[in-house]
Amino acid sequence: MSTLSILIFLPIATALFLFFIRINIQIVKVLYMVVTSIILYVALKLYIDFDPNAPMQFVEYKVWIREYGINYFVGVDGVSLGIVMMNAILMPLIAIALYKQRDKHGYWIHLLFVQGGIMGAVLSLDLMLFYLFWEIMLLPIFFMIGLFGYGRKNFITMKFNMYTILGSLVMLIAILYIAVQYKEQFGVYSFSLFELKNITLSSTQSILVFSGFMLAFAIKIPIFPFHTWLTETYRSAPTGAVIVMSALMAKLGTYAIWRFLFTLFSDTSHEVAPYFIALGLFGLIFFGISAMYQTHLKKMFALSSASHLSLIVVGFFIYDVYGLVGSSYLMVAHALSSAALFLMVGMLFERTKTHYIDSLGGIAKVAPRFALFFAFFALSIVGVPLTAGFVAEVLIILGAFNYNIYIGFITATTILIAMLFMFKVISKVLFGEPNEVTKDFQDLRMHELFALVPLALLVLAMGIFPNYFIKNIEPTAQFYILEKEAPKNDK
Amino acid sequence: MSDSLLLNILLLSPLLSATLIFLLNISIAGVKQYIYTFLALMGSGISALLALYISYFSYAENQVLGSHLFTWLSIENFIVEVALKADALSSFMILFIAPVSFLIHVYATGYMNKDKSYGRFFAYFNLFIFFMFLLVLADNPIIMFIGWEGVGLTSYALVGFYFEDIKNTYAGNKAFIVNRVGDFGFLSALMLLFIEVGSGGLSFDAILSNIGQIEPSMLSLIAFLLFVGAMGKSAQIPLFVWLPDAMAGPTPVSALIHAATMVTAGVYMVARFAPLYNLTLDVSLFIAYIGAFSALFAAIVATRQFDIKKILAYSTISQLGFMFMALGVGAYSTALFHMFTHSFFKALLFMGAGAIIVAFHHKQDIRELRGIRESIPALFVMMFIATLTISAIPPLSAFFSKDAIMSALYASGHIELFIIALVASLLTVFYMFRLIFVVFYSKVKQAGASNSRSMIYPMAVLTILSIFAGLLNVPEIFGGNLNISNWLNILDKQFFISHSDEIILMSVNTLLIIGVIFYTYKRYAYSDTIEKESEHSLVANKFYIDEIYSAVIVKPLYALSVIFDKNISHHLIDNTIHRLALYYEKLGVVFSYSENGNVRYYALYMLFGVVSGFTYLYILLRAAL
Amino acid sequence: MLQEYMILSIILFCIGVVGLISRRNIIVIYMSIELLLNAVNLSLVAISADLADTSGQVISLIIIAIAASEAALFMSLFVVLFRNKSSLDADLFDMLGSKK
Amino acid sequence: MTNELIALLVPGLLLFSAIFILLYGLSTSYTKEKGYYMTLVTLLVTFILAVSTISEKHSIEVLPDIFNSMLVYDTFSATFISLFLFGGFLTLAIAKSFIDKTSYFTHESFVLLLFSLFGMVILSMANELVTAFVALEIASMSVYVLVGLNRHSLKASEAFFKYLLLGSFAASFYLLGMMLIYAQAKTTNLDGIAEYILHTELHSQLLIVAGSMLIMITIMFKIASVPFGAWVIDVYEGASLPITAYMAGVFKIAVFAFALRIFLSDYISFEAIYDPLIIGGAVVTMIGGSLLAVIQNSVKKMLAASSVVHSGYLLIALASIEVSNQNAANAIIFYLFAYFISALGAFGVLSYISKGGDVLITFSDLDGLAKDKPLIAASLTIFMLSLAGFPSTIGFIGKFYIFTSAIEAGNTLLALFGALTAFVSIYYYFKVVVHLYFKESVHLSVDYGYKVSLAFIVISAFIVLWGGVGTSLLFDIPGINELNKLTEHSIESLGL
Repeated sequence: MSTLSILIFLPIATALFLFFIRINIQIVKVLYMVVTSIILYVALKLYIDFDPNAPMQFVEYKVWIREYGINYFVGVDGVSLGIVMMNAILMPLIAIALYKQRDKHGYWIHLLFVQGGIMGAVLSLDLMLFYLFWEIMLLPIFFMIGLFGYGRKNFITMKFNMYTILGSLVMLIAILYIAVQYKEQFGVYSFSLFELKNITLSSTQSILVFSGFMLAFAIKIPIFPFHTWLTETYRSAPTGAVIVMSALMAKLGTYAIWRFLFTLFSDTSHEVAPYFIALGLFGLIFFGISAMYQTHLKKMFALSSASHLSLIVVGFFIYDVYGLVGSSYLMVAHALSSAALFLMVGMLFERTKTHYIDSLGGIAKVAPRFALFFAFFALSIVGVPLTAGFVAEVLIILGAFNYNIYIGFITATTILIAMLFMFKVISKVLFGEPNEVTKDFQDLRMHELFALVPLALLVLAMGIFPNYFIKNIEPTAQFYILEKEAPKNDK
Repeated sequence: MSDSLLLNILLLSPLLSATLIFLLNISIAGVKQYIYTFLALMGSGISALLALYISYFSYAENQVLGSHLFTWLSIENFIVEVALKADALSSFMILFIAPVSFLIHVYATGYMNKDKSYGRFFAYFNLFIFFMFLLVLADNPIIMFIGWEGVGLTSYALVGFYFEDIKNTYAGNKAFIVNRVGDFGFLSALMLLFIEVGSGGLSFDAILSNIGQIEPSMLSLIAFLLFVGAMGKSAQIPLFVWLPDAMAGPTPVSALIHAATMVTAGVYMVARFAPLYNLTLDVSLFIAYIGAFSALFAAIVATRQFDIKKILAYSTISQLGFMFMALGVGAYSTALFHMFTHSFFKALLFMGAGAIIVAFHHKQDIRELRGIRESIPALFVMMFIATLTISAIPPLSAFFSKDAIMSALYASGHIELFIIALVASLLTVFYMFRLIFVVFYSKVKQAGASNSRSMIYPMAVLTILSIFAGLLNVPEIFGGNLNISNWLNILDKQFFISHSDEIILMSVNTLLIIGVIFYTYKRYAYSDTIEKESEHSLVANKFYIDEIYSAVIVKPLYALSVIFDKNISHHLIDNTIHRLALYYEKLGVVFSYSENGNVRYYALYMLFGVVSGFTYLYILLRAAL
Repeated sequence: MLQEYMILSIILFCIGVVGLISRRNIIVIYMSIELLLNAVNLSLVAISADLADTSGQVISLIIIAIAASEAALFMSLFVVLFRNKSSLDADLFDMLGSKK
Repeated sequence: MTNELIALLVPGLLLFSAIFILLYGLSTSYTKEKGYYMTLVTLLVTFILAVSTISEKHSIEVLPDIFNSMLVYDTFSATFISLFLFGGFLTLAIAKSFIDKTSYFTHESFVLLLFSLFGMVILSMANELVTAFVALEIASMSVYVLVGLNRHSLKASEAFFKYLLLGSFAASFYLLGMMLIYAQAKTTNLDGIAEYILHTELHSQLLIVAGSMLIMITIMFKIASVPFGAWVIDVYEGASLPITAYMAGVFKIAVFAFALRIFLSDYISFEAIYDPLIIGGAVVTMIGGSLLAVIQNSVKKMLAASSVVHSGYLLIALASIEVSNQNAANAIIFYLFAYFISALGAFGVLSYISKGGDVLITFSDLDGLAKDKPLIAASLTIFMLSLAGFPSTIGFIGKFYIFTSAIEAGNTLLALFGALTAFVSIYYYFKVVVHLYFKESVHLSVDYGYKVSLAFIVISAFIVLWGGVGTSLLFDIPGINELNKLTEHSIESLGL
């Protein structure tokens, strides 16, 4: 099998194998590590072989459902590369960090499954294939929350599930609609992204279909006002699931905006851009301010993620090279930081059995390494210089100013928004005198350090030498912009 | 050695020592303190020597050193190089930053002696110097902004250094957050600058040579936003509130960051953008007024403070106000020169205060520190000289710098500014001598521990610098030739003032100052006046500015947060969704009544179906036929 | 002539429907069903005669056969139901259903 | 073997073994096991016979001289016959453990099952209204009795009563409709009617229009669409689980086999007249079904109510059939297969884990089953996902086809509506999953016996998955593409 297929199917196949063959949990963990390491290796090789200036690479094409023109059609370009890498990097690290805690087969099986699912969704260039992966990656999360979650987990996982599927089903109809339109115009069915973009739709049609897609993405991201599943879900979900959701799945929503909406409906996207920029900016501020008053760490970070994701949406809809590159970069940067933060929140919970910042404090005194990393990642969320987030935010703000000066000012508030709560968290959790809960707080263990150090180094590297990473994204962004500006030659 | 390598070493040696200390500190417990000391002093020492060398080079040969490290970012026109440049202005900045940093490092080795977080402290401290160098040496505003934010970040870490007391960390938070409000302006300005003229390159030279293309209103906006950044960093009204609180940090931190270096970054930045401000006179005037009000306001507040470090903090705000006044009227090199002298005497004052605090069991209230002259004579002398310097007594250094500001203000024609400055400078004399007289001239006596030599020697060096630094920029009137101003060669506005006027000004000024000293002596020396001063007056409570900010900004934000999260997200949106689901289920229950189990009803439903089908057919077909 | 047969047949059918819905006794309900079938039979035979086509009559014979087998089922039903409730009131049998 | 021979052999064999078991059941040497395996073997043999004829496109009239062109054996009927027989086989195979647990599966029950399959086989071959009616009645009456099989249970008797009564009522509408058509077209042969319609104007087709609608109402009754399907929950609840599975899975297909044939040959001319009716029926069916499904506490009743929703989806496709485009008809066959295998599996699991008798299986009875019996839980989950139309299951592909064909026919809003009811269905299907996996266990290692039943459940689950992702690229097993081709051949063999 070729590179991309390995990325997609190796984890899924392993997950299925582990599901049917009950073996010792230690072997499961080892197998998990082996498989995710192979994936990481393959992904790194992909990254090295990646040619920034070529459009779509490592393409694989096989007929799947002949009658309806549905194909196994995958490929990678500058947009998807980031998420692929994140997916490959985070999964083994999660395992390293949680190595000792999770002694359930399901936990690891589902994580493997979701890795494959996300890979599939990111790499698909066929809409049905995308839809398939988009939906099935939901299942492992559904199970993880239900099996290993906290609180009212059954209700919450159900709500999350239904909320997401509502969007997906509407998207399904939208996909089918354009496929049927394609058939009417070209005589055959096709679900290939690059063929479907040739269809001509009236403006009403394309706005409706666009909304169908956007609903699914908006719920997944989430964009205001489709966010109400978010805090509760993050709160209930186990660490692995939260990391996957915040670092990967939410990014998939924003990624899909670029990959699908900008490809299929470049004109409509441009038309409706002001509304989504407005919505994104509102979300940026709304979620940021909502987070201020939270006392539950996961809820707060959930809102913080939402705030950043809204910013990513803004960056995309600004649709110039700075916005696109900045948002793509922020996707990766935020994935790293939020994954690390949620990992640490998980460690915190494992040690103290609480998620409430009011009952914590003084950790810096008893566990300086923990405090250091926690503060580092928290600050990287705030976007201080030398971290990846800073680069991304500067680019997005630049794009926003380029778009419109007022939009620029509102976007620039992003450097203020995250501080509203992040410093409160750092102070209340890390500083002060240790209390009853935290006085025996154990500092980071070796394996936890092994998980966090690569993340920290990556965040720093991406903040200090961004050009090295951005050169992989920029040509793709330029390509999209050129395409949008070029007049459509059909009609 | 090539020139660029010198610059690189200057920049990176603090970073290297910070990293080494940091790694040692985090990975190995119980590293000997002297290793840290060695590393820290190496880092700052090397850069101090190089800084002296480079600035001499720049001064003497008028040559610009440059270094290009790597390309930070390159997207379309947005090409940001990590490049360093030591032109006159930057060289001038490192000329005092590096040595003062080194001296304070030495001082800190004494101050922090035996502290359990010794290593951590110097890691942050060296990191701070790295960012400060980055700030002043950066060749383009984006990299400068990175340094700018970096010093804020390290300042945050250092203010909240003793994090066991949560109040300290809150002070750090406040410092960072308020600074970031300023950064918001700075960053916005940079973005606008890039959009307007960025295609010509992002280096300072490129930008400043192209600003003529920008239309005036946009230029004013950019200038204003840049100044917002300066307001934050240099603690001017209305963003000054963090500085007094930042005194929660260890005293060397206050000396280095909040007196000598970081807070002056705003002045540096405005001077850096001098060509821009020369084109936007309205904004320049605004700067001058902000500076004036800050100077006056801080001076007034300082007169009723009791915490020795807070008095100095307000004094810093006030002095920075003077500098901004000078910048605002276009006397850039004058402002820079005052910054230069200020860094020496204010660092000295803080170090003195720190030494007192160490010697007297961490008491900071001047009412509790009375009568300590006998036990620390050397400190007393140095503090007294520093106070005389800040009061601008000739021929101490600040006399030259402050006098230049006063005459520039007078000559600029903004008499109101001049009067404010005069009042503020007299108030300065008052609160500083209030401090001196209360602490050192008292009937009560108390004894304290003696200070280590590592703390006293750097202070001695600074004392000498405070006395003689003024000689570097002696005006013509005293036969000097304004060495520094000429070196800096900034587009200063030229004010004409006759020598006679200048002499009159100086004399009146000096006389007034001496008068105030005497008044203060009468009022505070060997008296209990200080005990009678209320802690609850308007002035002592800093005009309730913190409370006002809290009520106007913080509390509404919190209320908004509750509204957003509870009322909108939860009650409005989420409950609507839940209710929809509930209604659907209720509808299901209602519908299920039709499934009542009675077969005759089922037959009836069928009949209903048949009848409606036929009705449909009837209507349709009758229309069709 | 056909029209009259048809009208009679439809009247019979309607009586059957009304009987099925309005009567509670299961035997009467069964009789209504027979009425429905026979209404159809009547018109089939009439149509067959009118069209001079015998297949209509054949169909009616088949329907009679089916009605007979239905009758067998109904008879067994009566027995089963009566054994359970000692009554043949249709409204008594409403244990199932999804009413809440 | 010629197709004609198979066409005779399949119903013949069914009939023969039904009568044989009926007689043999009276003998003292008869045991339940023997009857069971005889039935199973019969079904297997006939299935193999039927399935051997589906690979190519063909269409013949079976002994036209004797049967007067009433029976047609084409790929369409072969496909459906294979489906029924496979369904019957699967039902029985999975039900083995249930049959062992209960006492009322006497030899007559196998006979009735075979009779009903015989009826369905004839129904799918019937090309004439009276034949179809007779076949339908044979199948229905057998099923009526099967519903009331447990005669000591009040519930079963009541279900029997309701189903019989309403079934006869519906049958009378069929007869009325047939009479009207006969009155105008002078024939009851579908081809003849089609010919009549082709050569006349609308004003001389009024009786046919009315009659066709009455026949359609009977079909809608059988597939339990609102408002004709009020019986469905009661009857499904009353019947024992294997019978419910049989009704939901197999019988529904048989009705659709006839419905499709009559629709494609005759109704399609009246498409414009009927479309709004069917669309209306689809909408109320989907709403009504999902409303009822949401509130159920019993899994069986939930499945019953949800089967109404699935009928709604089928009606969507039915409404989308157009003269120019037969994708919708393909979609119906595919969906029927998808639903049949998933529903059979789901009911099968219930029958496998139930304790026998007419005890309801509530959601909480499933609590924590996954810990004890992971394979069963996983299979049930797969069936639920398929019913909910989750991608990677055959149910999704089925829905995909139906929605695509609806959009192609211009019924985009209807498709959207279908998607929304599918969304509601996520709630009640995933509720099962929640109970299976997330609740604390109440099962204390019960042995459900008969591993072959389990094996067949798992096989069905695999079919469900394979039908969702299967492609011959990976293994040389027929997958989605082959199923597609089969449906296409079936529809094309109708000769339209």
